[in-house]
Amino acid sequence: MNSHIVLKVASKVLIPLIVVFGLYVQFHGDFGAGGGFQAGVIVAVAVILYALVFGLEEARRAVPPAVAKIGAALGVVIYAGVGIVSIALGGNYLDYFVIPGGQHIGVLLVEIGVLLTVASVMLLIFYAFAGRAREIPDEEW
Amino acid sequence: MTPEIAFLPGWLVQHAPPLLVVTPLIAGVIAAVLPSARASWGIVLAITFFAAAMASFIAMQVMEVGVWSYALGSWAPPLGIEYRIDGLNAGMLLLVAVIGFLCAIYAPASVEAEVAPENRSAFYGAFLICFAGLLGVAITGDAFNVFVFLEISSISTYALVAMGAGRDRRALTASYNYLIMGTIGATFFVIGVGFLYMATGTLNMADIADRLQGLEGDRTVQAGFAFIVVGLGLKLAMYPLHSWLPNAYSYAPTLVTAFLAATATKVAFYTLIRFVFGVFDPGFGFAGLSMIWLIAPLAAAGMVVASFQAVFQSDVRRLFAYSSVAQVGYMLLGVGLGTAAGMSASFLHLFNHALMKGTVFLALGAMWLGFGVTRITDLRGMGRTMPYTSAAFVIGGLSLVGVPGTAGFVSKWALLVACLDRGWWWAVLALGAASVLAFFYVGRVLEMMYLREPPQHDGHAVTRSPAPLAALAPMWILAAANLVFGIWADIPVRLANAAAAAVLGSAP
Amino acid sequence: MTDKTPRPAPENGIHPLARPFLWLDKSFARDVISLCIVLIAMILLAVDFFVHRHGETAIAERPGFFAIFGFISFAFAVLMGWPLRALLMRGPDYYGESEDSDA
Amino acid sequence: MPDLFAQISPAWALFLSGLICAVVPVHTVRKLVMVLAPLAAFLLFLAPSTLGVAGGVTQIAGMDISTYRLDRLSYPFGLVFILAAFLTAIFAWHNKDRVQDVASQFYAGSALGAVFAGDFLTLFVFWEITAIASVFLIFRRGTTASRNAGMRYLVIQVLSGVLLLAGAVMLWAQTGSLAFDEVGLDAGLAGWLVFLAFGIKCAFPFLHNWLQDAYPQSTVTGGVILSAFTTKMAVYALARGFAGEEILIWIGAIMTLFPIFFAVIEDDLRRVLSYSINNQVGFMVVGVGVGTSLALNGAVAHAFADVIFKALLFMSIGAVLMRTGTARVSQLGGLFKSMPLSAFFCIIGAASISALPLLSAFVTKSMILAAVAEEGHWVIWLILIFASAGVLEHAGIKIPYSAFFGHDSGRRPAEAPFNMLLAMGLAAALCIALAFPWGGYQWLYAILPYNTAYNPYTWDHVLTQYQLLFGATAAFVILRLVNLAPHEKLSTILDFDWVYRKLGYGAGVWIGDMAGRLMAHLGGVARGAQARWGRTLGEVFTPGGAVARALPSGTMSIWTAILLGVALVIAYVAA
Repeated sequence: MNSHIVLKVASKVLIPLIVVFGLYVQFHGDFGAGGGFQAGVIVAVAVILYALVFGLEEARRAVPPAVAKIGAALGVVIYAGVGIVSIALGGNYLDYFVIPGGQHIGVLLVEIGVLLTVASVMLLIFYAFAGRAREIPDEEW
Repeated sequence: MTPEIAFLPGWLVQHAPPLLVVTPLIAGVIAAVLPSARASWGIVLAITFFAAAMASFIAMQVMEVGVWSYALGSWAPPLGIEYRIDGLNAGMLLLVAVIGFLCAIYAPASVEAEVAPENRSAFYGAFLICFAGLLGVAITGDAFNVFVFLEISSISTYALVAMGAGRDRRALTASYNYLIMGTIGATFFVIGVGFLYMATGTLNMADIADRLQGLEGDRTVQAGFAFIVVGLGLKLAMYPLHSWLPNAYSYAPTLVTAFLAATATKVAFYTLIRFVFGVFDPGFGFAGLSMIWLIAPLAAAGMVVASFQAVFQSDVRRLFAYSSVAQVGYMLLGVGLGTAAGMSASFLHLFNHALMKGTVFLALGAMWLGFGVTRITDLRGMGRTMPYTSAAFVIGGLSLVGVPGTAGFVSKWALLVACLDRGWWWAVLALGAASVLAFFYVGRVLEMMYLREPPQHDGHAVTRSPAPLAALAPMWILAAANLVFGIWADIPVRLANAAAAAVLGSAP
Repeated sequence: MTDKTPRPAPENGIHPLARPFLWLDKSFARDVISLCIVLIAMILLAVDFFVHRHGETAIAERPGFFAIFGFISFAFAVLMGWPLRALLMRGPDYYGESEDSDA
Repeated sequence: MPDLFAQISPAWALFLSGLICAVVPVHTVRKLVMVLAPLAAFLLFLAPSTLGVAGGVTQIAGMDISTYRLDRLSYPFGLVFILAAFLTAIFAWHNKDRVQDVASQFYAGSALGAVFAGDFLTLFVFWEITAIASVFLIFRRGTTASRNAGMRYLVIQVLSGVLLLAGAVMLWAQTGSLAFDEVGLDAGLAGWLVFLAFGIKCAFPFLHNWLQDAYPQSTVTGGVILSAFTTKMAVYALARGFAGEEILIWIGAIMTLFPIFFAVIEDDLRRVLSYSINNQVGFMVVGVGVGTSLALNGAVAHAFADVIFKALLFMSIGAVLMRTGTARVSQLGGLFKSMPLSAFFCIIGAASISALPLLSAFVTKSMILAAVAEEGHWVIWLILIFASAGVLEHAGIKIPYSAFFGHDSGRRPAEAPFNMLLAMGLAAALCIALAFPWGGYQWLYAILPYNTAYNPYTWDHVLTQYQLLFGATAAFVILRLVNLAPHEKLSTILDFDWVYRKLGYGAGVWIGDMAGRLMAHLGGVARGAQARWGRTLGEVFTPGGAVARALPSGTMSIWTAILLGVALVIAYVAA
């Protein structure tokens, strides 16, 4: 384990930054390049990097697959829920203008849903594939 | 608003189109993460019932009032995404929703026998998502949205098929093969849509149709047409692009087979009709020629060759999978005719085929549940050991052959008349040949079921063991529909004529 | 199947109603009957030459036509049996399908 | 209310009883229903006050359907079918097989329905039901031979239905009407297809073998039921659609002729009777072909009489088969000692079919002969006279003589059960009643399609008939005396079915073999080279076969690309 000390330190610094960058992309999506999909991938990358450096078990403990599953479902529910809410508020489906706070809030909520789902699904796929390979012993690094 | 649905709350009626798609979608993801499979099934049952009810309301409304356009996010079409329901897809929505509900009734029996316990919630989730995707394809008026929903349904279908691995490991390769082929199809389709966007600058199908007028000679449009037809051809198992289908149908869980056979290819077929007749114009030189030289000959070839293959199968679900390929040929033939009568006949056959294949596959599913048999020779004496299931199967089979008094006859007759109108004798011949072959492959199974003694087991004949009610009820509803629509053909014929009127502006 | 079991009849198998007719089995009786038939046929033939009857076709009005034609036809049909037998008759198992019950 | 009943085809009464039989496990109740159903049908049959009503008219998917047309042509056929259903129900009283009960009710019902069908679609439906229902009467004998014969029978019968449908569709395309009326061969291919469909059920020469193949393999009661309906239904259809079609005269004449020679050497009595069906139907076909009102009257009347006396003959031989287990000449003889009543009824039937004066065929067949002579077809007339003598040979003498008299086989089976005797007695009484000179034949003539002034009982007609019959019998006696008559023996007689049962099979094998060798020579295509046709087909299409093998995705992608290319080329060409 000690052999990767540099990697570990560097990634511990990087991972929060990656997540923050993800959030930046997420919120920037409202008025520039970016959006929930890209942000979701970036956030997932943060966790994947963690898994690569600290091991799959660690990552699974940090973000359990069950949580990721629920996240994936939750994202869809948020997205579709916004649509339902807009119906409840008297607009058409996904009519942002009737949501309090207007279009910004509506789009933001939807994008958060996308982020959640994309990040979770990326992770789930990674877990699924990574779980199949044997652990690489230290000597082979 | 028609008086029949006046008792519903106004918001439900007004927002029925998106709710029809979104509720199964939300419920699907929720069902997927629930810890209890029973609870998931409860959701599935409730939601599919809700969807069936909504679809009937929508269909009634459309029949009474006419086209129903719903602008998502209040963005007026053609800018925003539009859900657009007319005579063509009202029937499709009804079909998918009702079949979905019937399959949901049957689901627990199949799932508990065939799907690994840890996968069951996920199975129900995938089922609902697939259901939502199919409804979405049918309901949307936006070409790209069609692609999205097509993929939603397809991807969940791959998962559903793969879950057959609990029973037979070959489900995994079947699913993988299906995935590859389905993805190629989807890619072709989206490329075609891209071409259309390039040529017209819009994704709204009605709008594309308007703007295509006068662009007949445009190479981009022509390429778009070619890609869309071939892409959808893959999805709907047009001969010879069908090879994913037999494996997928034979190794998927029995529930999935019944559901897919009755809905998935039908929805893809609906999309083909929508594009060929609704977006493009059969009057376009290239479209008309493609129908005569590409679709119709392949349809005829599919009818005959796939029927032949069906005759020689030893696995009974595979047999009926090939029969499905042949039946798709019938429908494509109707499209290939390019006339209103042909389209109407083809739509009618789509509807009726869903009924008969639903019956047949549900019955075969019940037989598998009862005895774990899939080979034709294993069905010996089934008429005695599972009398009700076999009787339903007989009705479905006869309908498939096209015996008068069953739904199959009505649509085959309509197709025959449409061919005669056009003077296509070769098509009539192919129809006849395929029907005779159908008589043989169905007859082979019936002979096994009724004229052979039940197999011996430890020196005793296998005892009677009727299927559970949850399997019998949906099977018999479909079987009864086969008979009812064979005699009172009014409702489906009206739907089909409305469909023809919706895309061609004239009923046959 | 149920309807194939032979059942022995009572009283040596002779049905009471058949008793008055058992003489039919005697060869003498048979010869007499045969003779009578031939005789009747010849009388009928003879009658034809003494009455004038109406016929449907020209040939039918010839005296004795029906009796002679009937005789010839029948004889021809039966005698044709010989060559046809040689030509068409095969063993009972020719098609290899058993007529015994296997159910 | 009477108006309502006048709309319901009597066929439904039989179908209903069939459904009841399907669910009722109690034997007596079932039999009661089967006997009562024809009576109910008869009441329905009497309900319409005028002839020619097209009842049960509906529209299905834009087509006019009429299930109950009762006119002067369908009237006698309907009546005799109801009668036949009644007689056979009595005859089958002892039979405990529920499948046969259901099948026979459906079979009789569909034959009745076909006769009353006013349009081709209805006709087709009932046409096919007769095929499918009747085959169970063959299957239920339960032998390998019966199963195979049943399958062959089914294929041919269904083929007939398919041809009928095809012809009907084409007629519809030509005329826009589905009504089942005069068709005629002038209607081109459509007419010929319908003609062929009728011809199969009518057992035209070379299309006839299903009859001799399947009927002798049927069950005891099944044979009786089968003999009554299918062929007569086809005669009705011919009379309706192709009356006066010249070619039918020749077809009919050949039909009367060739079965005689086969029947002479045939060993199986039920097969003899099947040939005799062929022969009698030939007379009717000639009548239809001549097409004058006298000829059609004769054809219809003969069909009426034939249903009854043929059923009677099948019943008596059926009784023999049931009691002895065989119907082969070589194993029978002398049965009159223990089955005198059956023998008596058999003689009545045999004399009827031979047209002995005072028995039914005498008053019916003579009409056809008179009509043929009237139209000047004297060659045909000679053939028919010859055939009449031939009938005497195989049906009139051979059947009663070889089964009940002749060489004593030593068998002493019990007399037939009461219900069989009752059915035979009723049929025999009808044979006599129909030809009764004072009111009997007049009643029969009154229900025929045309009014007729024909009188069969002229003294010269009776005289000539006796001359013919006794002349022929004299030949029988003399040939027996000089021992020139060939004896029957346990055997198989080849007929046209040999072509598909042996030759076709052999040819298939041979061609497959030759093709295989050729292939081996040409390219050394090793596997499958020796395969027969069937196996080759199988190898192409079975799961592991060339066409049906699950193609790898790569191949499929290539197909996709090819199709895309084709589509693009088409678009290019079109522009």
